[in-house]
Amino acid sequence: MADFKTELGKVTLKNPVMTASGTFGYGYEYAELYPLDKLGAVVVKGISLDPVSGNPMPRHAEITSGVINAVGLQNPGVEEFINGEKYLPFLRKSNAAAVINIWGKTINEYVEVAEILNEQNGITALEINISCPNIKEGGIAFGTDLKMANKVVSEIRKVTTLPLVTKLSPNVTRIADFAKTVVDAGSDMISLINTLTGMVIDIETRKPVLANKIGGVSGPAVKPVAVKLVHEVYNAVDVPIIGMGGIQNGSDAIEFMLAGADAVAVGTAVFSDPYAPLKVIEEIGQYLDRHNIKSVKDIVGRLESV
Amino acid sequence: MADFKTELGKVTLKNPVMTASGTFGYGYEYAELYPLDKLGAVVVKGISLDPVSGNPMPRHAEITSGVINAVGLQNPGVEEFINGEKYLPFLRKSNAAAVINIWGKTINEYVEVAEILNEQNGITALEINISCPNIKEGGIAFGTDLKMANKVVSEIRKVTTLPLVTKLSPNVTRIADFAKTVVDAGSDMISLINTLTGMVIDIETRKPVLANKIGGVSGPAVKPVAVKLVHEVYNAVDVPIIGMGGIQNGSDAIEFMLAGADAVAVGTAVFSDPYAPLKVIEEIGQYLDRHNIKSVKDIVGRLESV
Amino acid sequence: MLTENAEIISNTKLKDEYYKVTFRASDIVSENILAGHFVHVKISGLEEKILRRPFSVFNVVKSDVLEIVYKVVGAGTKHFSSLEPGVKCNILGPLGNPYTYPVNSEIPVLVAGGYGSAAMYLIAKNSCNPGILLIGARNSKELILIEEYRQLGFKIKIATDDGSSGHKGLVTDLMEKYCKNQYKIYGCGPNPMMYTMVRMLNSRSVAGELSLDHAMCCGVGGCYTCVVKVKDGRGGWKYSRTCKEGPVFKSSEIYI
Amino acid sequence: MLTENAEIISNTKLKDEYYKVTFRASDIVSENILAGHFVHVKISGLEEKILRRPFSVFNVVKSDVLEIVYKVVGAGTKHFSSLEPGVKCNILGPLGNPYTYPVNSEIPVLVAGGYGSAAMYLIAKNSCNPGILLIGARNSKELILIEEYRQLGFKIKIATDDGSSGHKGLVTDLMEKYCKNQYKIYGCGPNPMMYTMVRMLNSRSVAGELSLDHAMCCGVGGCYTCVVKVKDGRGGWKYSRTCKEGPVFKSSEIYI
Ligand SMILES: Cc1cc2nc3c(=O)[nH]c(=O)nc-3n(C[C@H](O)[C@H](O)[C@H](O)COP(=O)(O)OP(=O)(O)OC[C@H]3O[C@@H](n4cnc5c(N)ncnc54)[C@H](O)[C@@H]3O)c2cc1C
Ligand SMILES: Cc1cc2nc3c(=O)[nH]c(=O)nc-3n(C[C@H](O)[C@H](O)[C@H](O)COP(=O)(O)OP(=O)(O)OC[C@H]3O[C@@H](n4cnc5c(N)ncnc54)[C@H](O)[C@@H]3O)c2cc1C
Ligand SMILES: Cc1cc2nc3c(=O)[nH]c(=O)nc-3n(C[C@H](O)[C@H](O)[C@H](O)COP(=O)(O)O)c2cc1C
Ligand SMILES: Cc1cc2nc3c(=O)[nH]c(=O)nc-3n(C[C@H](O)[C@H](O)[C@H](O)COP(=O)(O)O)c2cc1C
Ligand code: FES
Ligand code: FES
Repeated sequence: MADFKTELGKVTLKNPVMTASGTFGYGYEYAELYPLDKLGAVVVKGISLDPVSGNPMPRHAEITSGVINAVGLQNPGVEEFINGEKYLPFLRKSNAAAVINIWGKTINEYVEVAEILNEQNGITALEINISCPNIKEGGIAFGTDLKMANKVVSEIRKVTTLPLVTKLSPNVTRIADFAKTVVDAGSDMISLINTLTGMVIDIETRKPVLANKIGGVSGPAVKPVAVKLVHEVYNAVDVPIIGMGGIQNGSDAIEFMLAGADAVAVGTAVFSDPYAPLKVIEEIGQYLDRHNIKSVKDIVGRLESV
Repeated sequence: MADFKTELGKVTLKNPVMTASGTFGYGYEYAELYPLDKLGAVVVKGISLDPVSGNPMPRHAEITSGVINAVGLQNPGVEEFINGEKYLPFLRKSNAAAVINIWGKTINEYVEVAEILNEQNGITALEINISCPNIKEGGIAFGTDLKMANKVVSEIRKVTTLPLVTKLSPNVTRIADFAKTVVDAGSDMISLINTLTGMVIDIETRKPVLANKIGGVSGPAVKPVAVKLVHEVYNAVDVPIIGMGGIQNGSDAIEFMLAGADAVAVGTAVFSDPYAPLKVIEEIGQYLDRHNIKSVKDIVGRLESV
Repeated sequence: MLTENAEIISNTKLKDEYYKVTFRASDIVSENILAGHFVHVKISGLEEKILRRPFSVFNVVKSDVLEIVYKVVGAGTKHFSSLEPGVKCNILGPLGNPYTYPVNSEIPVLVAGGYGSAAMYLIAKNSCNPGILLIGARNSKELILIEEYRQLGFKIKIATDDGSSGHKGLVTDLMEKYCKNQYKIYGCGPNPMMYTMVRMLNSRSVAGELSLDHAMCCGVGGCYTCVVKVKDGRGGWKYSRTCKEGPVFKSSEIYI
Repeated sequence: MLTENAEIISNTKLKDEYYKVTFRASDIVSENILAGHFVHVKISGLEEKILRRPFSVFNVVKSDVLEIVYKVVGAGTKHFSSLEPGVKCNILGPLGNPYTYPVNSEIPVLVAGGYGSAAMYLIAKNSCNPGILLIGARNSKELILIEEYRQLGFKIKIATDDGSSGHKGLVTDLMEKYCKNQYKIYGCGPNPMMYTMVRMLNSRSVAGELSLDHAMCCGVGGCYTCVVKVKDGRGGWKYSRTCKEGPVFKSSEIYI
C-alpha cells in the first residue's frame, strides 16, 4: 500500500483528496454516508461575515457533462458557523481536517471573517475565494484584478496565522500572474480552478435559465482547461497546489497531480456519486501500486515531456 | 417559411449558418455530401503567407463532450490557396459565400495575406484569427494582448476593402475590451469563440497526449462559456457578431442568436454529423415557424430579462 | 441514507406518459422509508447528464422492492423509460423530510396533481382511516393510480382542466369543504398548485403538509441549489433546502 | 460518400476481443466499396463521446449488407460490442483511398496484424489468383479470419509473439521471401509493423500498399488531425491526411 501522506507546507493531510467548496455543504450533510475523516480534508461552503441568503431560484442548470450554478454563496455567516452545532463544532468532532472557504463583499469583510476564524480551534486552513464580485471597491471581482487579489490576501495575512490557500478564478488571461501576486501577498498555497463563467438560455422563454443570468460552469466539461491552468501555476510558483475541476475518478486526479497539484478536490462529481472522493482515493492507490510508486507525492509534477 | 436572409453589415448571406474555420477544410472535402451553397457561408481553414506543415502528431484527443486539438494551422499557403484548383477556384464555382480565415506569425505576414486576398474575386469576407502565438512581436498571442489585437486589425484594414471579421480568443479576462479595440481598429464584425486552452495527460505514459502539449478545447463542453462571451460582446459593441462554440443543433444556435449573434458557425459538430450545419438551418426554421417569427433577424439579441 | 446499485425488475407504462419502475433495492428498503421520502436516481447510460433525478418513493413491497412512478418529461425520464429489466441504476436514499402520517381520528385528504398521487400513496397505505383523494390533471388520460387508492378504500374526487372527467377546473376547487379540523390535508403537485393550497390553507388557518418540487444537484443538503422560501419566524423569509428541510413542508411554514 | 442510419443485423464475438458486426446499409453498399475503404461510425448511445470511430470495411454481402470486424480496445468499441440487433448507428462512408486490386499475373501477399486480416479481406475476395496471408498476433487467440481466407484458397502463414502458433516472432520475418516482383504486397496492422514493412520494401525497391491507422476527427479531409508524413518529392516530407490521401499509401510514398 502506497503512502498517502500529503504535505502541503505546514499542513499534513492523511491523503490528497478533499471536497470542493460549495458542493459538500459543511460536511454534516454527507456524514451519514461515511466518516468525514476518511477524506484528506473537508472544504466547506464559503463563509462570510454576515448571513447571506443567496440568489433567487433557479440556481443551477444541468449542461452537457457539467453543471452551471449561481447559488450566490448562501451561508449562515461566520458567527453561526462557529457556534451552530452542525457547523464547525461538528467538523471538530468528526476529526476531519477542515478547510474553511471564506469570502466577502469588501476587503474588510474578508479580513473580519479571517480574524474571527483565527481564534478557533480545529481549523486546518482558510481558503480565500477571490472569485466573487465586490461592491465597495469598484465592482470588479477580486479574482480578475491583480492588485485587488494581492490586497485581499495581504490584508488577511496580517490577521491570521492559519495557513492560507487562495482559490484562483480561471476567467483570466494569465493565471500565472495571479498565482505569483497572491504568493507574494503571503498565500501559503493555491487552489484552482473555480468555475468558468457561462450562461444558458431557455429558447422557449427566451430568458437566461439562471435567475442570476450568468453562473459558473463545473464538472467534466471543464477538466482539460483546469489541468492546463494547474500546470501553468505549477510552473509559475513554488507553493503547494490544490487542483480541481471535473475530477470524477482516480485517473482524473492523477492527471492533475502529474500537472503539478499536490492535492486535489472533488466537487461536482459528488452530485452523481456522493462516494466519489473515496473512489478517487482508492483509485489513486491502485495506480500507485500498479506502478510501484511508494508515495503519492512522487507523482506530483512528474509530467514528462512529449 | 421564415425569412433566412442575414445581413452582416455590407455582407448579405442567404442564411445565418456558417462552418467554423478548421473543421470544414476548404469546402471541397464536404462538397461530395451536399452543395456548399446551402450554407450561409463556408469559412475555410486558416491561411498564412507561406505553406505551413503544422504540429507533429497526435494533434487531437477526444475529451468529455468535446475535442482538444493542436493542428498547428497546417495549410498550403496563400498562393496555392488562390491557384490550387481545390481551394479558392473550387469555392468560387460552388457559389458558396466564402469567408477566408487568415493568420500570421507577425503583423507583416497577416497584412501580406490580406493584401494578396484583396485582389481576388469571390471572397465574401476575411476572418482574422488573432488567437495564434506570434514569434517576432514578443511571443504573446495577438488575441490576448489588447494593443497587438488593435494593431494587427488596423494594419490589415489599411490594405483591404474586404469586410473584416475578427475572431476573438475566449482566454482573456475581459473580452469586451478586445471587442471594442478591434472594432475601433476597423473590424466590421466579430466572431467568437475560438477554442479554450486546455491540456490532457496520458497517466500511463505521464506525457501530454498532444504533441504540442497544450491545445484548444471545442464542442458541447464549451457552449455555456461561449454563449456568455457572445452576450458580453453583444453588450459592448454594435457590429454584427458570428457566434460559435459547441453548436450541434437549432436550439444551440438560437441560444447564441438570442444572446446577440447575428449568425452562427458550426464546428466540432461536423465531426459527429457532417450534415450538422444543414440540420441547424432546418431546426432554426422550425423554431421560427413554430413561434410565428417572420425573419431570423428578429431573434438576434432578443434575450429577455429574468 | 445510502447508495445501492439497484436492479430494475420491471419498467412498464402505466398510462399516457407515466411509467412504473420496480427496483430490487434491499439495502434502501431496509432503511425506514416513509411517505414523502424521495430517492435520487442516477439513470444509467446517460454519461453526459451528470446529475441524478429525484423521484418520490411510490411504494415499497416486501423487504426489498422499491417502486417509483414517473412521468416522461425530458431527456432523463425518456431514457429511463427505455431501460430494460436487468439494468442497474445507482439509487441514493431515502432522502428528505417525510410526511407525518395521520393520527387515529384524522381523515387524510390527499390533494394530488401530476405525479402527486404516486408521492402520497404511502400515506394512504399507512393511514388508519381511509380518506379522500382529490386528484387533478389536464385530462382524464393523465389521472393515475385511482384504482390503487380505491382498493385502499379511498374516496376519489376528480378535476380535469378539460372536463373530460369529474369537475371541470382545478383540483384545489374541490378542497374547500375539507378545510376543517377533522381532516388532515396533504398535497403534492406542480408548484403553482402547491402555492394555491398554501394560500387556501393559511387563510383558513388549516394545517397541511405539502411536498415541493425543485430541481436538485446533490439531494442531500450540500449544494443549496434547491431552495424554497420559508418563513423565518420574524415576518420575513429565509431559504430552506427542498432536499433536506423538505421536500415536505408544513403549509404554514411556506412563505409566499 | 454518404451517411446512413444503418441497422445492426447481428453483432457477435468472433474470437477473444474481436467482434463482427453486420449492418443493413443499402445506401452505403450501393456506393462502389473497394478493399481498403473505411467507414466512420457514430456508435449509438455514447453521447459524451462526440467523435465517430473509423473501421475498415471487412466485407459486403448482397446489395445491402456491410460487415465490420472490430477489436474492443477502449470505451467506444466496448460499448459497440454491447449493441443489440435492431439498434441503428449512423455510418459515413465509404471513405479514403482504397487498395488497388492485384492484376492478372500478380499473386497477392497480405501481411496482417491486429484487425489487418479484416481490412484486407476484400482484396482476397476480389483477387483473380489466390494468394498468401501472412498473419501475426501476440498469441494464437488473436488470429482472426484464417478460415475465411482458407476458403478463398489462400495459403496461411502464421507468426505469434509467444510462439503459440506458427513462427515465433514477427509476421514481417515471414515477408522476406515474397519481396519479389511476381508478388503484390499489401499490409495492414499496427503502425510499428507498417513502418517495418516500409523499411523492408523500400530498401528492396519492392512496391507495396499499406493501410495506416491514425485517430481521426472528421474522416473526410476537413480537419487535418490525422496526418502522416509522406515524401514531398524533393527529398523531404509533407503531411498527408490518413483519411483522405490514405489510409492506403504506397509504401514508396511513406516517409520515415
Ligand atoms: C422531491 C421530488 C420528488 C419527485 N418525485 C417525482 C415522482 O415521483 N415522479 C415523477 O415523475 N417526477 C418526480 N419528480 C420530478 C422529477 O425529478 C423530474 O421530472 C425529473 O428530474 C425530470 O428529469 P428529465 O431528465 O426527464 O428532465 P430534463 O428537463 O431533461 O432535466 C433537466 C434537469 O432538470 C431537472 N428537472 C426537470 N424537471 C424537474 C422537476 N419537475 N423537478 C425536479 N427536477 C427537475 C432534472 O432533474 C435535471 O437535472 C420529483 C421531483 C422532486 C424534487
Ligand atoms: C482507417 C482506419 C481503419 C480502421 N479499421 C479498423 C477495423 O477494421 N477494425 C478495428 O478493430 N479497428 C479499426 N481501426 C481502429 C479503430 O478505429 C479504433 O480501434 C477505435 O477507434 C477505438 O475506439 P475506442 O473508443 O474503443 O477507443 P478509445 O481509445 O476509447 O478512443 C479514443 C479516441 O481515440 C481514437 N482511437 C483510439 N485508438 C485508435 C486507433 N487504433 N485508430 C484510430 N483511432 C483510434 C478513437 O477513435 C477515439 O477518437 C481503424 C482505424 C483507422 C484509422
Ligand atoms: C453548486 C456549486 C457551488 C459552489 N460554491 C462555491 C463556493 O461557495 N466557494 C468556492 O470557492 N467555490 C464554489 N464552487 C466551485 C467549486 O468549489 C469548484 O471550484 C468547481 O466546481 C470546480 O470543481 P468541480 O468541477 O469538481 O466541481 C461551487 C461549485 C458548485 C458546482
Ligand atoms: C480541429 C480544429 C481546427 C481548428 N482550426 C482553426 C483555424 O484554423 N482557425 C480558426 O480561427 N479556428 C480554428 N478552430 C476553431 C473553430 O473554428 C471554432 O472557433 C471552435 O472550434 C469552437 O467552435 P465549435 O465548438 O463549434 O468547434 C479549429 C477547431 C478545431 C476543432
Ligand atoms: S440539492 Fe443540494 S442542497 Fe438540495
Ligand atoms: S480526420 Fe479530418 S482530415 Fe483526416
